[in-house]
Amino acid sequence: MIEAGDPWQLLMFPEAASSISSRVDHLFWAMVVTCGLVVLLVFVLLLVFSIRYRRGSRADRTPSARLNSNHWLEIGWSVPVLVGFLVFFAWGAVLYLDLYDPPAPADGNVREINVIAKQWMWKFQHPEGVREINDLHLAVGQTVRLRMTSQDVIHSFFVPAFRIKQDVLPRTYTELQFTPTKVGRFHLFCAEYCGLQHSGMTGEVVVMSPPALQGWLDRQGQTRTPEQDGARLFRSYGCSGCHAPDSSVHAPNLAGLYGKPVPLANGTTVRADAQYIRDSILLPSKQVAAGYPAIMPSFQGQISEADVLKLTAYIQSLTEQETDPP
Amino acid sequence: MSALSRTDAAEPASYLNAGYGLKSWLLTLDHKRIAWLYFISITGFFFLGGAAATLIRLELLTPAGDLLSDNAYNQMFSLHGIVMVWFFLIPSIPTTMGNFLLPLMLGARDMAFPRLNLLSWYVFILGGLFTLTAVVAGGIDTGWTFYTPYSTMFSNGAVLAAATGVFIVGFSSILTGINFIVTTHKMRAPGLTWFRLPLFVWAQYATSVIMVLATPVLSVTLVLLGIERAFGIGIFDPALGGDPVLFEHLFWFYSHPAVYIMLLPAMGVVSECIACFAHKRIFGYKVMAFSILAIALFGFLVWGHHMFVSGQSIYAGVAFSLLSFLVSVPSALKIFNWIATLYKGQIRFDAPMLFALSFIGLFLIGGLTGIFVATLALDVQMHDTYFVVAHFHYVMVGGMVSAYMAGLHFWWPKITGRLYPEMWARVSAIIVFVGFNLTFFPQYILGWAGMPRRYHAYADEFQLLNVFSSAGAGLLAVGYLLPLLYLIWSLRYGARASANPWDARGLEWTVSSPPPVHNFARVPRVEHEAYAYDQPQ
Amino acid sequence: MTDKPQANAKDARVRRHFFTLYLFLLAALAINMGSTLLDLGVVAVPLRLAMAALMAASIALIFMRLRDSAVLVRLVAATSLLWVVFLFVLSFSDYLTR
Amino acid sequence: MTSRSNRTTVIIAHQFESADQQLDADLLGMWLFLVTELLLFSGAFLAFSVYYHQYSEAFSAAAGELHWLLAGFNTALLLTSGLTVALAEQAAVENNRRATLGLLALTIALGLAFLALKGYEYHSEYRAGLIPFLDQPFAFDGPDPIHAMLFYNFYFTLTGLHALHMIIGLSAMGVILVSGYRWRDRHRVARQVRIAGLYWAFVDIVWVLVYTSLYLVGR
Repeated sequence: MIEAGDPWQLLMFPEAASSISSRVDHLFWAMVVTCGLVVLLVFVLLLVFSIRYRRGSRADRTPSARLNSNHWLEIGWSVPVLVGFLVFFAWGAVLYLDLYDPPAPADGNVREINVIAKQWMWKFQHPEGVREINDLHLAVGQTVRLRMTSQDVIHSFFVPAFRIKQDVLPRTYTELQFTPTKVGRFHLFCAEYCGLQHSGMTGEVVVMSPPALQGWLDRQGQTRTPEQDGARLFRSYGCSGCHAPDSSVHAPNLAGLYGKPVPLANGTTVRADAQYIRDSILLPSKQVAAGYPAIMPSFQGQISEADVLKLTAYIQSLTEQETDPP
Repeated sequence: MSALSRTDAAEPASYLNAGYGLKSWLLTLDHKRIAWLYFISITGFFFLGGAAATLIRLELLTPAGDLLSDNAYNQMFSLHGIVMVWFFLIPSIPTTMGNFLLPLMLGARDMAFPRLNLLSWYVFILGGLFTLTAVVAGGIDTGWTFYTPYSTMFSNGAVLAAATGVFIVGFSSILTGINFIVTTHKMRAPGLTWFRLPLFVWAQYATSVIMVLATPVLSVTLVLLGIERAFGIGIFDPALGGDPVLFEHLFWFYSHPAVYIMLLPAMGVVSECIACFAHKRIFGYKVMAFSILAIALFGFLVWGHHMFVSGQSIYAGVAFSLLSFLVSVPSALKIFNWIATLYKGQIRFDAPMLFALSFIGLFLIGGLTGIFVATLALDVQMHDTYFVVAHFHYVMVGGMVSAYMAGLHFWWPKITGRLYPEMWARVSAIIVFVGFNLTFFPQYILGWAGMPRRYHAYADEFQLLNVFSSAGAGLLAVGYLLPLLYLIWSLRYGARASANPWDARGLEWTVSSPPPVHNFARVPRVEHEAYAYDQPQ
Repeated sequence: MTDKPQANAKDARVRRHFFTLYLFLLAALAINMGSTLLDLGVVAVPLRLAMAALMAASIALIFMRLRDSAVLVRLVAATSLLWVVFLFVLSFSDYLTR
Repeated sequence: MTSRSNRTTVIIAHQFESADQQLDADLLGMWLFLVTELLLFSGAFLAFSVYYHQYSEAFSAAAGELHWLLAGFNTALLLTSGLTVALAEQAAVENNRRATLGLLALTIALGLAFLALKGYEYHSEYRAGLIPFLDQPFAFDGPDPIHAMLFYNFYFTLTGLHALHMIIGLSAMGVILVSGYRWRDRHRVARQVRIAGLYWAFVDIVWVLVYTSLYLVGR
C-alpha cells in the first residue's frame, strides 16, 4: 500500500495484484488515451473556431452550400466513433465474463472460502476451519472462490488492488473467483452503503507465499474443519434421524447429492448447489424433491448462516460410498 | 420583487406590475409568475443542498471522521442527494425557464392548464415540507437511492417522511410534464410547425415525455417501500423470499431516465445560446431534434448499468452495457453539431456563451467517463467509488448547472426587464469553471484508486486528492454565490433591457421585456424557419 | 325547460356497440372463470392472460372510444403499452438468465 | 326547478382559441394521466410477476384460498358499471339530462356495491387469519406458508391500490352528479362525464387484470 506521505499520492494508481488486474488496466488506459484524444480534438476545435470566428474578425465567412446541415459530415464523425467505442464494449464484456463466469483454473484446485458479511464486519471461514474477522490470508498464485452471503443488508466485497467487486445479498449466495498474483497487504472495502459504520467495514487481504500461509494456518491452532463441524451439527439438529440410510423415514439420501441434478415435485429439475441445500434447510417447501412428501420442518431462525455453511460443507463431503458420518 | 419596481416611475405595464401583494403571487395563474414561484423555491433548495455538500467536503479534508459523526455524515450525503436530485436538478430548467418561455416561444397566451400549473407548484412545496420534516425528525440516512433492506428494516431515520416527500414531489413532475406536452401539441401559433420550433421547446417536450413515463414507476416503488416499512407488508423482505435486486430494478427504471430529465433541458438551453451568440443557424437542426427524442427513448433501456455487480445476471449486464453505449451516440452527435454551429459564426463571449462553452467541455468529459462506467470490466472497479461520483457531477453540475446558469443569464433581461452586470457574470463563469474542475477531477483519480463513495473516514493515502477537491468546492461555492448577489442587485439597479438585447431570434424576443400579462396582443403568425439568424429580425 | 335531447342514428349505433361489448365482456369473464375448472395444463396461464388482455383492449377501444379518437391519443396509448413492454422485457432479461 | 335558458355556447378558457381545441386538450391531458396510472400499476405487476415466476407453486396454493366466485361476481358488477358510465357519457352528448344523471347515479351505486363486497371479502380473509402484516396471526395451512405470505402481501397491495383508485373515481363522479344536477352548462357536464368515464373505464381495465392474475392464473 502507498504510505500517506508518498508523492505518488497525486497520480496514484491502484496496484495490480490479481490475474485480471493487468488486463483491466490495459483496457482502462486504452480508453483514457482514446477519450483524451477526443477531448483534445474538441478543445482545439472550440479554441480555433472561437478565435477565428469571433465577432468583428476578418475571417472568411462566405456561407457554403452545406453550412447549416451536412448529413454526410454528421454520419462521418458519429459512425466511426460508435464503431471504435464498440470495441471497448466487447473488450470489457469479455473481461467481465472471464471474471464472473471463470474457466476452471489450470491446476484445478480452487480454495473455497465462506464469507459472511454482517453489519459492519467481514467473517471468513477457511476450508481448514480457521476463522478470521475483517482480515483474509491468501496464498499467491492460488485461485480462490468466495461463497458470500449477508446476515442483514446488502454489502459489497471490494478489493481495489484485485479489480474485483461483488455485492453480498441477504439470504442468497453470490460467488467471486480470483487469483492473487502479488505478495503484500491490500485494502478490503465494503462498497455498498450498509448503514452507520459502512466506512468502518474495511479490512486487509494479506497475500503470502503458499508455505508461509500453511505456517500461518498451523499457528492458528487445532480447529475442526467445517466438515467435522457439519457432521456434529448433522446429528445435533436431528438431520441424521431422517437422512441417515438406516432411518425408517422416507427422506432423500444425501450421499453424492452435491452438484447432481435433482428432479423436483413440480416436474422441473434443479442442480443441487449450495443455494439449493441452503434453501432446503431453511425453506424446505420451496423446492420439494420428487417422490418425497413435503414433511421436512423449516429450520429458519434456528440454524445460523455460519452453521448452514458448515452443514453444506459436510453434505458436500459425503461421496458415494461413505454414507454414515465419520 | 414587484414592490421594488413600483417606485420606478417610467415602469412599462408588464406581468410584474400587473398585481401586487401576496395574493397576486400565491394565487396567480400566469405561467410567468408561477415560474418566479418555482425560481425562488428551487434557489432555496439549491443552497440547502449546497450547504450539505459544503459540510461533506469539510469532513473529507481529513481521513479520520472528526468533523461529523458517522450518523451525521450519512444524513448529510442523503440530504445532499435527495434535495439536489428531486428539489433542484429535476425541476430547475423545466419549471423556471420552461414555464416562463414555453407559451412565449409557442406564441400562446398561457399553458394549456394554468390551474394545474399552479397546483404543481403547491404539490412541489408540500413534497418539500415532508422532506424537510424528515431532516428535522431524526434525519434520513439511506442515501437518495433508498436501497432495501436497509431502508425498510435497518434504518432508524425518518425514511417514511422522506419517501412520502419524494412521492409527492413526483406528482409535481407529472403535472408539469402533462401540461408541457398538451401545450406543445395543442397551442402552437399558426405557421409554427414542429420543425420551426426552437430546440428549447423540443427539449422541454422530450423531458416532459420522460417525466410522464418514468415518474409513476418511482411512485409505486416508494409506495411499496412505504407500506413495507410502515405496516410490515413484506414486498422486498428477503425473509419472505423478497428480492432487494428487484427494488434496484424498479428504482433505476425511473432514476436513469431521471438523469435525462435533468440533462435534456440543459441541451435545449445550450442550443439556444450557441445559436444566438454565434449568430448563426443551428447546424443540423433536424438531427439535433431527433437526437433529443432518441436520448429520451434510449434512456429507458439502459438502467441495468447501475447493477453490473449487484447480483444481476451477467448476460443481462452485457445487454445493458451494449444499450448504454448506443445511448451515447445522440449525445456525441449533439456536441459535434454545436461545434459545427460555431464554424463561420460571429461569436460573442458574453456570460451565457461562456457558460454554454463550459457546458460543452464539461459535459463531454462527463459523457466520455460515462462510457467508462458503461464498460463492464471497468465498472467492476469503479462502481460505488468516487469515479462514479465524479462522472455524474461532471454531467449534472458541469453540464446541467452550467446550462442553467447560461439560460438564467440569457433570458434574465426578458424575465426581469433588467440587464445583469456583464463583467461580474463573466468572472463568475470563469470561477465556476475553475472551481468545478478543481473539485471533481481529482475524484476521478480517487475513484480509479478505489476510494469508495459514502465513506466519512477513508484510507490515509486518499487524503491529498481530497484536500484538492475540498479546496475546489470552496471556489465553486464562491462561483455560485456571486450570481445570487449581482442578479438580485440587477433587479433594482440593472440597466433597463430592450425587447431583444442579444438580437436573438424567437417569438419570446418579439414581445417587450418583461412581457405583458397576456404575452401577445394578437396571436403571431410564423413564416420563417427556426434560428433565422441569416435574416434580420 | 332544456332543449329536447337530440338522438340520431349515429348515437343509437354507439349505444348498440356498448351493449354488444358488455355482453362480450361478461362472456369472456365466464370463459376465463370456467377455464379454471378444466385442467388445461401449461397453456392455462397464457390463455387466461390473453383473455384478460382482450377484455382490457376492447374496453379501451370501445368504452374509452379509442377507436375513433384523435391519432395523437391513440399514439399516447400505444406508447404507454410499449413502455410497459420495455419494463417487463428488460427486467425479465435479468431474472430469466440468472 | 329553476329553468334558466340553457347556455348553448361553450365557455372557452382564455388561453384557448376554440371549443374543440379545449376539448382535445382536456382529452389528451386525461389520456396522459391514464398513462401514468398504467405505469404505476405495471410497476407493482412487474414485482408480482417476478415473484410468481420464482414461487409459482406457493402462489398457486395461496391463490386457491381466495373467494374467486364472489370476486368473479364482483367483476361482473364492475363491468356493468363500465357500461352504465359509457351510456351516461353518450346520454350527456345527446343532452339527455335525466338519462345522464340516472346512469351516473347507477354507476356510483354499482361501484359502492363492489367496494362493499370487497370489504366483506377482506373481512372473511381477516377472520380466516390470512393477513400476513400488522402482526396478525398468519394461519395458512397450505404448503410453503412463507411464500404464501408474499402472495397475500401482493393480494392486499394490488386490490388495496385498486380500491383507492375506485374511491377517487367514485368521489369524482359524485361531484359531477351534484354540480351537474341543475344542468346549467351541459357542454361542461358532458366534458366532465367524458373525462370521468375514461378514468372509470381505466379502473375497470385494472380490475380485469388484477382479478385474472391474482384469482384465476393461480388456480
